[in-house]
Amino acid sequence: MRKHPEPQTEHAMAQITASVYTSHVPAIGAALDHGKTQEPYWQPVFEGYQFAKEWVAARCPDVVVLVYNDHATAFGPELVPTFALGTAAEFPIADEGFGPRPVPPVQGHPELAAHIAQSLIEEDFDLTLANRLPVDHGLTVPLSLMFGEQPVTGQWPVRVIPLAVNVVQYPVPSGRRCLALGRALRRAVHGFPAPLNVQVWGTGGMSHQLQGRRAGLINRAWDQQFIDRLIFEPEALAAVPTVDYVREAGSEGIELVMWLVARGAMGDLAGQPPPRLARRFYHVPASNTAVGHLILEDPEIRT
Amino acid sequence: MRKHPEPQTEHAMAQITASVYTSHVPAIGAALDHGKTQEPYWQPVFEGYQFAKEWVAARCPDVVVLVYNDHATAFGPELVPTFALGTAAEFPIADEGFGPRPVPPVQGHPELAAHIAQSLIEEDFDLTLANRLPVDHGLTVPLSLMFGEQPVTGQWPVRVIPLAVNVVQYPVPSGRRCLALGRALRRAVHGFPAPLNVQVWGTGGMSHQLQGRRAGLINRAWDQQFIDRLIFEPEALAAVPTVDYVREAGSEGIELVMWLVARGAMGDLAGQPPPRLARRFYHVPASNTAVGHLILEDPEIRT
Amino acid sequence: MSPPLSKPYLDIPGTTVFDADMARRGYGLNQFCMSLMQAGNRSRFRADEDAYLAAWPMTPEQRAAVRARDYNACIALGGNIYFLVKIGATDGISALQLVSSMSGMSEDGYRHMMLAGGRSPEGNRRLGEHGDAQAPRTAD
Amino acid sequence: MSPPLSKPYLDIPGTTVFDADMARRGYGLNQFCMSLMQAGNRSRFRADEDAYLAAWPMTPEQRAAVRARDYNACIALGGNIYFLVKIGATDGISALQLVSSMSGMSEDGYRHMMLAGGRSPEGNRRLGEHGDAQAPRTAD
Ligand SMILES: [Fe+3]
Ligand SMILES: [Fe+3]
Repeated sequence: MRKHPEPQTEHAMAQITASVYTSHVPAIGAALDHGKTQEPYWQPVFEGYQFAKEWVAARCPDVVVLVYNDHATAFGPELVPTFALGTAAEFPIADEGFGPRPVPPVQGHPELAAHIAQSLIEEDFDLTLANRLPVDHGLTVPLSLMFGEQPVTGQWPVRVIPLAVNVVQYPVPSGRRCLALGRALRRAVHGFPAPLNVQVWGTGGMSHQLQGRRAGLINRAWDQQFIDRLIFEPEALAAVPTVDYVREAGSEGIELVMWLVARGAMGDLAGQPPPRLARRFYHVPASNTAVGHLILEDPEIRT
Repeated sequence: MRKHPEPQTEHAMAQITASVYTSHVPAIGAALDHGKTQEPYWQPVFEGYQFAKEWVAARCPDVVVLVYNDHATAFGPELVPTFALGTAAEFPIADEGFGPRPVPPVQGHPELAAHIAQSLIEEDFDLTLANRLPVDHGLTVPLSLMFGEQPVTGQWPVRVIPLAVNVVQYPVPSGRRCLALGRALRRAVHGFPAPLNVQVWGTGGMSHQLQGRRAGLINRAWDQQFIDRLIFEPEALAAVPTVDYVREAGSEGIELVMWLVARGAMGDLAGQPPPRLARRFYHVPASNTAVGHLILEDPEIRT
Repeated sequence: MSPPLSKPYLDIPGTTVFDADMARRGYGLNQFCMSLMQAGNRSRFRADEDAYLAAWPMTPEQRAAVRARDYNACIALGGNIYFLVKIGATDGISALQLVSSMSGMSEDGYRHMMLAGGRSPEGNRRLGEHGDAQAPRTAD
Repeated sequence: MSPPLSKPYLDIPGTTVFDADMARRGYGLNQFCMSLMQAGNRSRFRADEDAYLAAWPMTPEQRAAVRARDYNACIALGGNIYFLVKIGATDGISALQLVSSMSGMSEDGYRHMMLAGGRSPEGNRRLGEHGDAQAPRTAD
């Protein structure tokens, strides 16, 4: 190791190379953990993620900033942070009522997380910093979908910085705010002086409602239009008011605002060319929920 | 009670009428609680607040939005919210290591707090909502200074909405962000459809440093200039970088950024005439700290 | 008491939005639910539900709704589904079983509806429309 | 390990800013301090400091610094004053006594300095100046 590093060049900086979008249905985790992936009910879901598994294996990032919501796991009725950034070195797997999922704990990236925290707070995002954060299915199911089953004593192939968005207790942040957070996240990551390959994953959704007489609502047309607009006109999509998500995509469909954080981190919103659509997948149902999945690559992705 | 209320008129809305600024030195609370207010060391401090006690008795608000910082009391190393708004009906008095201060618990205003939360989150402030919040000297010492000693079984004459600002773990929010929060807070309060008289209190500071070889630092000239600029050029003052507070006013002098939240809520920053200076007081020392205190009245104050 | 805040979501049928008012109402109920994230608490709850529930600051109505596993009642009393599913996990039922119990349908009927693409939003966007999630508005 | 973040506060003499790096270093130490907000824990700590400290995820250096009430050492090891004053409260000393112990002065000398208007910022703004809070820089 050199004692005096050379002046930082652009190539030594961290870079966001792609964004991944996916539902994080808990039943998908249960199906994985109980060996049901080949059952006729589940087979189409896991088949739909086969591309993603190969894709991510071929270009595994160093770090994933994983945008998700906590489901009354780490954050209870006492304290509700709008945006909480996980700054710890490790995140334990939470027990959501049926024992912790049999997957490895999640390794963080405290240095990059601290840098992101500083950059975002300086850019007027009023983060809550979570130095201790047990993670639930919202974070672990996307990891399982993308990287497959992992022995509980093993290790995920990436480091993960959790970014928890409140979509449980209203008011929740607007789509506009989520998109702005993604843009600022890109600036933050690109200011980190180490050559890290970073992906941003937006999770939750798609349409679903887990309560009341309207339980089981699925809005395929709305979901498809959401994906179209997410790809091609994210700024217009970000103007959709919260109540429209609830009305059209179900009370838990509001989770979709989190996809806008990941979308905001793509280069086209910082004056770069539009991202490349590498994968698009949609399936109904998984348990109570419509499953959606998307991969966008920034054009300057390193190969 | 009428079943159908009349259309809301401007006069039925809540209104911010004044802002109060004060240090919240824990030793002041101890001096009060141990009957030392007439000792020569403490007499000048309490004398300095005599005006405020009469002033607030004459125009006691319905609600105080009390901007303060938690001193590792409610928020520990696990979770650090940048801005936490207290939405509970009651806030217990914390035990900071020597038993709770013998003062009444603090009554909140959940309806106004929920309204403020909704308004601020819609305006892109990423609040943490604290539905449970034990309050420490940062909140109770200003109440004691303004309202005097209260029997522990009694009740404070106002309802209080705590607004806790992180000035403990860096990065802390900028002066610019704190001033913007105050402006948005004014819009939020003025949008609440009930004729409440609301004051905003900014607490903490003035110059002090509680650590290291530089412990005991007091910067009278900087403090005085801070007060001058707070009154007459708050927007320029809000541009002062965080590191300047630490360098000039001591590591704990950074608490002064919280005064900018209260200042931002005054009418002149929303196009109204400048506030009236009702009181200005400065004294060194109280324990390790310079004590500063200020009252600004909005011109349209109701009498 | 102050006038209500603007709540543009009140006209959505069969749907309760967990806002500040509901969170205040359900505080103790939701705290109880989160306690079930510890295996020891789950055992204690299973062993004597009444005794366990008595230890939490809940209303009699909330305790009765939990005892009856009446999740629509739990939600009307301030519960939120992300909290309430901890009860279902403790009972060892699936999220689909739990959610279907609120839908006014049999579990099998609900499962079949989901396999066929889920409940349609048509007629279920606003109170007074004619969807399957709400009673039709009687003619004036 | 990644390069350090921009830390414009590192040139302030006799001052440690409690940033993310320090918070990580002091995590267990600061957790221990907060535990002293309960009277029962204060009693247990007073009864057997070593046993009490052993229960927290702290380094030997952190435990030794607490035992010695060496607050400058505590801060260098990631402690923050708002946490550390809980130790002083448990000991029944005042904030002035605790803070003066870090200042390189006697308690009386410190108290006298405060009564006279406090420590001057002159020469104490930047490392290498000639204030009383730092050793003068030796001539090159
Ligand atoms: Fe979810
Ligand atoms: Fe303070």
